[in-house]
Amino acid sequence: MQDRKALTDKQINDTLTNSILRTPLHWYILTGFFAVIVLMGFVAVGILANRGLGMTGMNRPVYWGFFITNFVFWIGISHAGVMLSAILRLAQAEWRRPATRAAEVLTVFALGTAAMMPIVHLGRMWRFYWVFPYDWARGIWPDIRSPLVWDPHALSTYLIGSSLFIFVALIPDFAVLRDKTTGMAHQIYGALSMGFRGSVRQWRLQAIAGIILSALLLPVFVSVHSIVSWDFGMAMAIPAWHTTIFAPYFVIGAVHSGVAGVITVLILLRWLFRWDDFIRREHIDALGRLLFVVANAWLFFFALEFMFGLYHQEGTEVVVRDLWLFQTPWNVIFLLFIFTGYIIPVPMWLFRSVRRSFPLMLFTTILVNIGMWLERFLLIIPSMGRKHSFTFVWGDFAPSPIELMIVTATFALVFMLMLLFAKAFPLIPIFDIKEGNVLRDEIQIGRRTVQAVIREE
Amino acid sequence: MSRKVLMGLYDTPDAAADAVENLQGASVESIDYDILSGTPYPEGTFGEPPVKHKLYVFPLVGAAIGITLALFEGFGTQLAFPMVTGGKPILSVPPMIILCYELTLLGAILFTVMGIIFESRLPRIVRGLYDKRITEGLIGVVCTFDEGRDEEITKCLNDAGALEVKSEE
Amino acid sequence: MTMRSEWTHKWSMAVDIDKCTGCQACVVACQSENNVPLNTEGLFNQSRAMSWIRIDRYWEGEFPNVKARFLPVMCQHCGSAPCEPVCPVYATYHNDQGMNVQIYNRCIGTRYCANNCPYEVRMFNYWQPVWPESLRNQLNPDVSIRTRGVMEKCSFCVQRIRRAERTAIQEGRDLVDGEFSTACVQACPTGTLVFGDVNDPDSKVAALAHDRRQYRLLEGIGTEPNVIYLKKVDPDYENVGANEH
Amino acid sequence: MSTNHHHEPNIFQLEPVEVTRDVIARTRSRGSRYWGIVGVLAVLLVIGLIGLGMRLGSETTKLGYYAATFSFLFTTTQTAPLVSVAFRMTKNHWRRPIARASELFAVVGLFNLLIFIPLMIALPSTEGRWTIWIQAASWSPHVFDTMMLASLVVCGLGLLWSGAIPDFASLRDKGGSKIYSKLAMGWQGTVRQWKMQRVLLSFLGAFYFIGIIWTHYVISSDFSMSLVPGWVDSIYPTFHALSGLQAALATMLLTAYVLRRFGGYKEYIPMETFWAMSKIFLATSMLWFYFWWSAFITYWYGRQIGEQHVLQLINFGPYIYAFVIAFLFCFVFAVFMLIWNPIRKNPGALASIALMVLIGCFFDRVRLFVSSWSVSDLRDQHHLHYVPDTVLPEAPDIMIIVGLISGAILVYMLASRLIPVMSIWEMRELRLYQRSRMLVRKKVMVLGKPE
Repeated sequence: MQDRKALTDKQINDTLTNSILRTPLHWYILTGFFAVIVLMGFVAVGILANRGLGMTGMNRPVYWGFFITNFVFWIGISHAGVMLSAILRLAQAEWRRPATRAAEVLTVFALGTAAMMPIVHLGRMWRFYWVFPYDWARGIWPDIRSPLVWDPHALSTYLIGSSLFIFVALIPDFAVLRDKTTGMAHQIYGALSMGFRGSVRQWRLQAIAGIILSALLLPVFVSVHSIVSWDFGMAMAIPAWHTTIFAPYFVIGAVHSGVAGVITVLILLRWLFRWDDFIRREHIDALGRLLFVVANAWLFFFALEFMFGLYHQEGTEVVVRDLWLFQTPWNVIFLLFIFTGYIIPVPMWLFRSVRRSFPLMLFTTILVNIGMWLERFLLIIPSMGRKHSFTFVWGDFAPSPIELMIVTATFALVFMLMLLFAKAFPLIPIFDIKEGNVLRDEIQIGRRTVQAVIREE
Repeated sequence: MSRKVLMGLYDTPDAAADAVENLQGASVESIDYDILSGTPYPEGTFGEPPVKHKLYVFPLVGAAIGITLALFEGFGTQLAFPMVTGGKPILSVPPMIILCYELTLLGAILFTVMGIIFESRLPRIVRGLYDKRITEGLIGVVCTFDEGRDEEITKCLNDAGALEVKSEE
Repeated sequence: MTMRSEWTHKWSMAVDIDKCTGCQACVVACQSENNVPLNTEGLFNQSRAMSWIRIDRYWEGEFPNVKARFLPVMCQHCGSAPCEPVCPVYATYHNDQGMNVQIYNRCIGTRYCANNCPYEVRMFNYWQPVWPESLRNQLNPDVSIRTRGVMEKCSFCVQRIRRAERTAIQEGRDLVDGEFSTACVQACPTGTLVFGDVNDPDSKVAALAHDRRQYRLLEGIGTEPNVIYLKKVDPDYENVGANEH
Repeated sequence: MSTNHHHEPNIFQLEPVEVTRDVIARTRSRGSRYWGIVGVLAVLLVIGLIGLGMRLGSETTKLGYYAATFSFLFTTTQTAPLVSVAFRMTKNHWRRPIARASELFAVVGLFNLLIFIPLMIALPSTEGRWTIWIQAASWSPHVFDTMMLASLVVCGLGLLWSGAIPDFASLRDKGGSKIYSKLAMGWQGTVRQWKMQRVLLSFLGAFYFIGIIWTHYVISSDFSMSLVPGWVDSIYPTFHALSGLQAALATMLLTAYVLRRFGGYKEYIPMETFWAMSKIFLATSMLWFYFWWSAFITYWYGRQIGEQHVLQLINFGPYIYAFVIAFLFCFVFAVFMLIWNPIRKNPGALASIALMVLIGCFFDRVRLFVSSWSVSDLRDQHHLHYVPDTVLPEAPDIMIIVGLISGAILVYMLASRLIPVMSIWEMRELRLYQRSRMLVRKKVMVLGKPE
């Protein structure tokens, strides 16, 4: 039932470091390809900085456009990492082991990319640092009543926290690399591993560190997307935004798209680095089950958001719902979103055969993220075009090539960073896999052998 | 008197555990021996005493520092610029709660990480007795002892079936 | 700033819908007074045209007896303005004369204030403003030209207020109601717009503020606007003015 | 020498035969203390019903406490089976000792349904006010809410029954009354029967899960939110359900403690069960604040007139005391006690925290329901123009609160006389998957994880 084979520690080391020590050719091809797109993206940003936001499709009253949508989307993706590794670690779920680090790294890179979006989106992007609390040069502090000040605080907390989370878990793997490499690389990994040699005390603290940091990062993870959602929820002038459910709704949406993103990444890595023995069917099966639950929870919140939009029975919120359902092109986008985000993938996950098939999971999870991108677009954009009852100044939005270029580039950027990381560090936690092998066991019940796990508690 | 270090290398946990048992039999203090492995075994697998540490203190200290900074920022910035925005009170509490929340957790996380590095006695400039094969599955039992007990300790390590007993020079 | 009156000024404006003919004179006057960039056809197509005061035109009734309703809308200088607290850098705040002021140099262009303005009266400089050579000398030296990437909006012609205050202080007297007014008020041929100090008990605005026709835009959302609207008087219709909000 | 300073894995020791004999014996023999408590509760119930009778005539503004009590009972008792359902879905072994105890609360659902009917009749029509039943007829809340609650109760009973068939069979074979052979429906424990039972359990569980969430949704919005004009709080139903889950965990912690302490099920309910529950209990206590805050910050920031009044009404205005108690008990105290591992491993402490949370939950319901029922003029208002005064409980209200709550406990106790409160087959199954072995020098527990 479970296609796992016993591997020696040496084999594990060799396979899991082949992304670093025996980099396949297509790694270079892919990285180069993404690098080009990223470069084009930076050119686009340059044009934007040079010519001004007139280059975008934004207008009055739609003052926020693709950039903010993309910002929310990447924040969403960044929520998988901590969600998976922290919750599953606390829940002692064995199948988390190969997935955790890839997820956390995805978190960090997605978060960094997301953080660029609001900066690019600023009218004077070279002044972005004014939202941070410091007093030089201007003799003025930020107004902490603004959600746009809460945002940098939350984002930087999350970014720093999750980066350190990864670093701590990397120390033992640095040691492995130190022992496998020579010369320059040996020196660098040696310095990074800080002389780790796997003593009882060091391993014990690794274990505790995992638990404490998970417990500390979970509240941050919840708060970050809530605060992002309050960028919209606080705006009482836009009734469709000013609803109390936004915080948990955004969080659950983030988890939905994030976990899907992790599955996508894992399947791609498996294909890229031949990690078939580590990323196995039972892993994406378990992730698929989790995703099924998350997706339905998300649907519940979506339903609430939608129904309470109609609760007034009048006014601009209903206008926005009308836009979603009946006005082209919005209704097309809406259908696309609801089909790709829920109706097509989620019922498929009901079938074990689908959850255990890599191509199908790749397909469905990519669908989910298309859907969730569109969901953010629909939540944010039309509401601005249909503000209060001054129909005279209602408006619409169409993206410009520059915006499309930058949004595309963010995707390339995240993939490129993931690949670069894989070149330098193991994307699957080596010591975690080894620990899994130690804790794995089997028990006989009559004629049947049941997979079992050793509990330390 | 000076102290010497020996390390026995074993290919199975049981052998390593035997070595530890021998050392304990030879009344070697638990601070004088250590087990090096490439895999985190559950605490007490080799019959070693549980690790004592003060890691739980660090996050609390960090949290305290974080919330202090947050309160400072919250009160400070609002009182430094007593400007009315949106008819909200000059000293608005809810935003301060959000800042406190974030900075408290940030402080806690930073200090936890420092605590982990400190408590696991890192960074080690001199790594001491070690073998590259440990990350490939071998288990090392390191023992520090006073001058003159060499053969006794070597015996303890060898009886457990050490593949090799290394000393540092 | 020394204040010789026993009350602090609270600048306010009254808009009598009944008198408005939708002639757009106020719009043009504001444009030239406040160095608002020219609205070319292209800008209109991008729907990025800027006017600190605009005249909404709503059609009422069915053809043939259809009526055009004109509603001049400028910044309402709200008492509790949604646009203010969302600015991360204090680029807009409420000053002690009841005005909602915009500080261009502080603005970093998050455009959150514009999103959170229910009246849609905040303008964003998507492009660097340019004027044809012939108009270079027409620009008002009292008003700074906004660079691209910052918000701007109706300032109640604050430069005129300050000038009037300075002269009053030099001549050692109080400000007299109607001794100065904003560009739009000056240009309004029908006297739709009235500007003044509502805290001054015998000012025209103070009187209109208690007129039985008076109402505020979107009163329900509690922004406490500082601009008073006076209902249309229309024999054909009951409760006129309801369509504006 | 080494293992003695690491704590031993405690593994369920009893032989299958002993389990059956022991549990059945405990179910049948009840001491005088049990009957004494039952008697007291019965009296209190009667008093409560009298109070209810006194209340029925009076106008809606006086029914707040009755509504609050119903909501509290619905929240605590009817959400309790969720604990068993949820952790059966996630295949957690620690749930087995309390699975039956939590499903048994489905019986209390019948009681809730009965006391719900007069409330439903008293609910004002939706004419001229906003509800979730946007364009539907004015009687829609009454009919649909009753239907949902009824179907939830039926589903819960089904869940209880299907979870207890094997035990009914053992009771039947141990010479129990005829009723057990009826309930067991000729169960023989064939492979097919076990498979079917597992499927049935998972289906009913899923239905119950969805059902309880949507019932929370309609109850919370129809019986409190839509009574206040201009209160549009899209997170409120979720808050209601979430605090329901918190209260359910509290209920189960308390029940587990009582069973362990007084029911003589000490060796059945291990520390792991308490510990595992306490972690989720902590999470829900944090989420309590999170959901409350999401609503609060939006209204506080929006500053619209209606919003400010609602904020006053349910939080800081006439019911500030109830709010403060709820806030402290359900969030502040709960969280700052539960973050400590020693407390989370001490059943006594957990039980007292659970009790505290339940009290907090009751005051939470008071601040939400009494306040909303005290708003009198609903018709055609789109904003709450004023904040009504505090409605203090009068004699009948006290009688209702005490009586109905003790009624619920009474029903549970009587049910536990008929149906074993400890699931025999789950405990027997647990023995299959728990093994103890040596890992080198450490005694460890091996847990079977069947796919």
